[in-house]
Amino acid sequence: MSTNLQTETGPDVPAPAHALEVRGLVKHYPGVKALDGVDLVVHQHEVLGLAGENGAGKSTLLKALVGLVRPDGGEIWVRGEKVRLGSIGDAAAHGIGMVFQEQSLVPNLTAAENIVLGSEGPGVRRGVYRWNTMRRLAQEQLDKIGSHIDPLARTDSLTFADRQMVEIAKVLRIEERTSHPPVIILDEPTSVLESKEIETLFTQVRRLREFASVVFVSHRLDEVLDVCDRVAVLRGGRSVGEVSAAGAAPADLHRMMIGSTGADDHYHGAAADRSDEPGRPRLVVRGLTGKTFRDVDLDVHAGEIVGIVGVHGSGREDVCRALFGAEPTTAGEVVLDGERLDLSGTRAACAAGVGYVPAERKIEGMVGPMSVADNMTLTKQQSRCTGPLVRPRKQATLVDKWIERLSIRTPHRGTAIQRLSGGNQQKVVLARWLVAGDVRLLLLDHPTRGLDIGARSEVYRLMRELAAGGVATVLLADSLEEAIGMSDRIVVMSDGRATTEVAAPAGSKPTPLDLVKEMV
Amino acid sequence: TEEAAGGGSATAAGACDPADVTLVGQVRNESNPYEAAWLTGGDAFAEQVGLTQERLTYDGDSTRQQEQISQLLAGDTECLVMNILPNGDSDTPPIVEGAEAAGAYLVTQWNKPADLKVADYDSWLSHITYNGVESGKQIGDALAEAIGGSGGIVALQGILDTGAAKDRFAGLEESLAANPDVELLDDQTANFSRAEALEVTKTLLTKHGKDVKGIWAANDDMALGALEALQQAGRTDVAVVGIDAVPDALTAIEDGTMTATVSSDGPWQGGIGLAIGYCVATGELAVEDIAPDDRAWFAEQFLIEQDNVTDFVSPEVDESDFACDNLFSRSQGAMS
Amino acid sequence: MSAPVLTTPAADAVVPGRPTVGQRLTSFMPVIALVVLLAALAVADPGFLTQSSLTAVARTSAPLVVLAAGATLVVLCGGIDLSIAALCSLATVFFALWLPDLGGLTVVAVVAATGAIGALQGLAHVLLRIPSFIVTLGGMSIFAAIALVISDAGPIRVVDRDATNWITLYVGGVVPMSFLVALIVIGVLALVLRLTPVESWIRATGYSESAARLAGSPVDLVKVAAFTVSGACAGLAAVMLVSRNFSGSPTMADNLLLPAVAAIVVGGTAITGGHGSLWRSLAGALVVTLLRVGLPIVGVPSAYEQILYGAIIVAAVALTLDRSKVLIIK
Amino acid sequence: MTSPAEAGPEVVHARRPQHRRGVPLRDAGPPIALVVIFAVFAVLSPGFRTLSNVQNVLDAAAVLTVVTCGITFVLMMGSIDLSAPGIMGASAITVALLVANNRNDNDFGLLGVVVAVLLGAGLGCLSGLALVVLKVPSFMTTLGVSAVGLGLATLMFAGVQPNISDALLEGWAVERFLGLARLTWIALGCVVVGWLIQRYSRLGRYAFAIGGAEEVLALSGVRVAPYKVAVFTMAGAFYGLAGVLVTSQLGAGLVQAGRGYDFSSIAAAVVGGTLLIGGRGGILHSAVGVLLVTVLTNGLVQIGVSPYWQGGVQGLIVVAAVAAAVIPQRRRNQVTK
Ligand SMILES: Nc1ncnc2c1ncn2[C@@H]1O[C@H](COP(=O)(O)OP(=O)(O)OP(=O)(O)O)[C@@H](O)[C@H]1O
Ligand SMILES: Nc1ncnc2c1ncn2[C@@H]1O[C@H](COP(=O)(O)OP(=O)(O)OP(=O)(O)O)[C@@H](O)[C@H]1O
Ligand SMILES: [Mg+2]
Ligand SMILES: [Mg+2]
Repeated sequence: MSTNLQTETGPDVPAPAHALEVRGLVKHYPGVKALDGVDLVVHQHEVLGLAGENGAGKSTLLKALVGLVRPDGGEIWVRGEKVRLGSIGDAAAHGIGMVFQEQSLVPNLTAAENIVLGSEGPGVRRGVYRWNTMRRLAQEQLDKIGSHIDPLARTDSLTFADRQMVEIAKVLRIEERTSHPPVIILDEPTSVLESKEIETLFTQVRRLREFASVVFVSHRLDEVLDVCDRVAVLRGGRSVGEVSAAGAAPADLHRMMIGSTGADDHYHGAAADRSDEPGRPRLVVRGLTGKTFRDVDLDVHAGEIVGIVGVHGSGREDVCRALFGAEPTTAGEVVLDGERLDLSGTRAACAAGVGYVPAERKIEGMVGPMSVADNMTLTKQQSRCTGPLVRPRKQATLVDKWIERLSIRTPHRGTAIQRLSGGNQQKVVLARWLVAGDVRLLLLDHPTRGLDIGARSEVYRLMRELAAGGVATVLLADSLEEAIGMSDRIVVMSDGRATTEVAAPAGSKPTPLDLVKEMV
Repeated sequence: TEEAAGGGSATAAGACDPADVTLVGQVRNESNPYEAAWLTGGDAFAEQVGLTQERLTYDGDSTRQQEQISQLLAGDTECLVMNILPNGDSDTPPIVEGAEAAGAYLVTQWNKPADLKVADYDSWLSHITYNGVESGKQIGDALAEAIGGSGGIVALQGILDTGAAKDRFAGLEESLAANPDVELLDDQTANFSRAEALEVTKTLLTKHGKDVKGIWAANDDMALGALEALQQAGRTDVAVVGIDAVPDALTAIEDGTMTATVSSDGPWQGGIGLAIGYCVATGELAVEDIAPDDRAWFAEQFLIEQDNVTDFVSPEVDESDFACDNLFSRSQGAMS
Repeated sequence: MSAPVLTTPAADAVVPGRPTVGQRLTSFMPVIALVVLLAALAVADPGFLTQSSLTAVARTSAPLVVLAAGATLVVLCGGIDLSIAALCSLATVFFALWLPDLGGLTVVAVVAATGAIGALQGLAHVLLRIPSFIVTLGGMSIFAAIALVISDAGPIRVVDRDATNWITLYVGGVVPMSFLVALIVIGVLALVLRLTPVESWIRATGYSESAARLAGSPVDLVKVAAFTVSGACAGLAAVMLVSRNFSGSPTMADNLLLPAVAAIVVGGTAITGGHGSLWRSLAGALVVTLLRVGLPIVGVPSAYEQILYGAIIVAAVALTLDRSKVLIIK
Repeated sequence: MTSPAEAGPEVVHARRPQHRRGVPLRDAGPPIALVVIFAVFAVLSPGFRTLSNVQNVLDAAAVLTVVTCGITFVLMMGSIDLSAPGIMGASAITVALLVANNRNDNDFGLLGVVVAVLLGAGLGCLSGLALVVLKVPSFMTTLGVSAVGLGLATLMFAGVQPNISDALLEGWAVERFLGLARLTWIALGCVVVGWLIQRYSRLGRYAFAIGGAEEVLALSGVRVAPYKVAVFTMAGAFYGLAGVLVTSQLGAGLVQAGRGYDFSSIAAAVVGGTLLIGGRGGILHSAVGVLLVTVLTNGLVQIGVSPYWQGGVQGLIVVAAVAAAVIPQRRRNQVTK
């Protein structure tokens, strides 16, 4: 690895030892070398970015740093001292704390309890809770990040973003638990946040740099370059190099991540060659009303991608679910290709050629312990059956084809999907709707959440391909940029109503600002 | 009688070497005094003839009883002697047929469907029971007398689908007919269980209050549960009767808190069934020689009240009761 | 300013995964547990390992196998069926009552009736969204009450044995017909699962109901079907019990509930759903039967028998449970 | 603490972001059902609405309450516990043999009670240890421990019923304070203690959290295993105490002292709103559930429902009550196990 470390943006006084150093870390899983001799250095008072494709081993490396993954080989040094981290407690004792990629709060406890969980300190005296103290401790943490959450609110009553804030507040308790400058690890903390919340988070990260080191993972490379001092890149479980953030561009990072100078086909470029066919829309929604939305009208033509944007709580997600029959409606009519769409249940929707990719992959999108193949063919059983009988060969051929086509990184089609990295999981979930080739309307809720830039481009390409094949797509994008880049038309929702529609043909895309104006 | 076993050739019926005989006693569980005493009696008999008794319990679970029996009969049944307490009436026929098919010597006690005739079988040597109608009537009469011949009583029934429970209750009804001034206020089942009897009695006491003058229980366990309920309700004016003569009931009768019970002699029951089987297996008694009246018979029983309770406090098993020529000495006649 | 430093491309980390020897072994654990237990019993009493003795075990286990097989489907879906034993008791009463009128058709009628009752419970579960534990707990007491009332709280003798005679026969003089029927039930159910998409629907439902539903799996249908099969199995087990006892009784099978659920768990099926299989329940039912009848027969005293039963059954599960499939043990 | 809410063990369930404090309607279901059922019986039966019958109901609920206090914590963790019959049997015999009795010369009084409760705790600890060390599901470990408890009880029983003559223990069942038996006050005490544990102790809150998201606790550096063992131990202690109470009621130590309490306590807890998936409900819920079940049992006898039908009617009412409670919270993609 490179030794020409540049610390232009770091502190001037060199620290006595690295805050954290990893040497030749190895971790095998059955069929996978998740870590294949990783080297990594984290300096004092720096924000280190970690970039890499889905499945490159980022999460595994970070989990090893907090004692959750026991490495098969290699060394971890903390402040010049070799350590063995057997548990998350060990790591905390060395001042290392982490915010996990998958949210990790106890839903039926209060935010306060979650924040102090495992390190209650004066909040618990001889096994007895002191609620006032606990509340105060939690409030201190929340104040640090300027969050206005009620510490005694139950966590499952908070929004996704608020919960992420709770997680950050929680990890900041490391400060109180160690006398050393802590190392704080953030594994994709931004993937579920809105831009305003991301800004808050970055402010925190910059504040942390004053007294701590931060390791930051995100697939939004511009973000990484924005907040980090230095970025290390992993590929296939190995360190492949690092750059100083100051002068690098996302494209440089991307090139290192994928190991070639392949074109970074970002969404902005393409979108051009879609043939606009007018005529009757494929999907016609009139006056759709449910618990969280009212009188929604929506038209989507075959081959068109319609983005729906709105602030959190605008009800767009529920509209999608309603169209899929997963959320009850009280009024309105939905017509797909001239036929009334049955909204009574998900099965009817599937049969009618509607597909839905939910945002909460882990709970709603995939069946963790089941194999990649079974997950992929779960919906379209006909794709692997002859009559009522399952044909394993037919399934194998089909699944292998899609694994290849979407370059899904999995040891085998029989591997449990929960062993795949998040991005690869998402590809499998998406493939589920494609295997039969009969989907007419695709509802995508944050389909690129947690995907690396390469996987993203592939999903984008796939969406375009599908659109070109005549599939009508409704997209709830991960970011406004994505919505603008991908959509042919954008519907703005606010307060449960579809308020405005903005055309976004290739060449004359609206700016994010145009949309934000409409959203609020 | 301790001669070395002969060859392995099939032994003709009734010609088992005494040392080859396997003695099996099966009751519901060892965790209630009456049935524990039964098994102890079986052990005592086995010791008397230089053998040991194999003790089986099925935890009051009919299915499990059948399973154990069929497993037992799948083994060596040549000189097998079984003294069985069937869980309910309906459990007897499969046991009998299994034993008949396997050629094992069987004595059953307490439960038997009325239309199943012991004399129709060769291996089923005898069925012994106490006359439940009689015992139910005896304690019913004793209760009527204790409450002065008139007043309300409540009845605690046993497990509803057992012959014992039905007969005993029929006895109570006879007694009620003979004592027209005694009124049956309520009858509930407490499944022969002390704990259930406690709860049921409490509820009945609040429901009928002072009208309750006596409690008729189909066995002593329930009677003891009822006594606890009375004590907790602070009632000392209620007479209680039961059946079985378990030690605690005898103590209660001695103390005067309970009125009467009827003896069932557990240790004797545990021994006598094995004894009959042993005598037939060893050829000392031929099945044909058992009088038809002794194939299904009522054993002798006594009404126990305060004046005679001391005679029953420590039941003695008399070895001579189990002699092959004296097996049926306690018979009170054939089952009707 | 540093230029990005590229090193050699990473080696392909993907190699095909095949089950290791250890994994294979875990999937055979239920059988291993069964064999070990049998060997232990044979050591305690060599007479136990005779053909007639094993035949008796097989015959004894048949109703339990059938009960457990049906309930396994419900457990795989992530639910539980506590009503099987009470329903089985009720079915013995049905059988005894209907036999005089229906003759040879009684078996079919009873199985159909219990299947319908099972379906009813399934419908209550999916339509009213009541947890299966509650539905079937309620079902348990309701069936017990119905059985008591229609039987007049007593056993009903079955005089005409022709209708059940076939089930008491021995195939080849060795294999009890009832056990064979149990094996056929397991085999047919397992084949249906394996050859059709039903298996992936059931597993998906058991592992993650919401994901299964959003993938368009017929979650409700699968659950109702599982309860139906569970009910029908209870009916079939009742036929076996009646053929064995020559009577139907309102409480006959009540004590088989815990052994049946224990059989499922001892087989290594996860009580939380998703992971498990029917043949595991077969092995589990045989282990439980061996414990129920074997321990007392080889001469373990009653009190120690219970202690041993408790210890062995826990040890058996410790052996059979595939912990790589069940991440959190509740 | 806020109220329990949200069915489902999911870690991240992002729907319905509203703050919920105070008692939401769904938690009011069981208490409302209790009041309604009580009122119906009171109208139907004059015997039911007497003061003495109300006392009787409360007294009758005592043992079940204590058992349910124990099982509630286990259910809150998402585990299950079937060990009550065995543990209660063992502790019933133990206490009967340790206080003044007819089998031996022991007269340890309160110490005997303590030993019996400790025995219960020990057996409960055994289930917990088997769960965390052998990784055997609690369904099985507790079933096994129940069998072990019954075996121990049968060994100690040894064929002769131990009858107690201990004034203290007998007094619990007989003597009354403010119209209720001492046993009932003890049960009430258990509810209060249970509530304090649930609300103010780390053990109680962690039990709750384990039911909500066990894996997350591990991610927070909490070692879950000791808490699980502790919860089973505590439950065992409650069962032990319940065994003592049964002995005090019956005046004798019975091996079958706990028969049937496994399912009836689970049913009571569940009816009260402590769901089996864990992370929901609590002691107060369970107490309401116990009252509901006891009122039903008593009321059905009082209005003269045939003993054959009582179980069935009870089952129907329980299902109907739960159905009525869940209907308002039905959702399309709701998980019902
Ligand atoms: N518990 C596990 N069992 C088996 N394989 C695993 C396990 N955890 C991770 N892996 C594998 O290790 C590799 C690295 O996974 P990891 O989660 O570290 O990737 P990542 O870089 O964090 O990806 P992403 O950006 O999608 O989060 C992947 O191939 C994954 O399939
Ligand atoms: N009136 C309301 N009552 C209760 N909940 C509401 C109401 N209005 C909105 N919500 C909540 O807001 C959410 C609907 O917004 P939705 O999640 O569809 O927004 P979104 O725009 O998709 O947000 P995001 O960008 O975070 O995905 C639901 O989770 C719903 O619970
Ligand atoms: Mg990751
Ligand atoms: Mg959304």
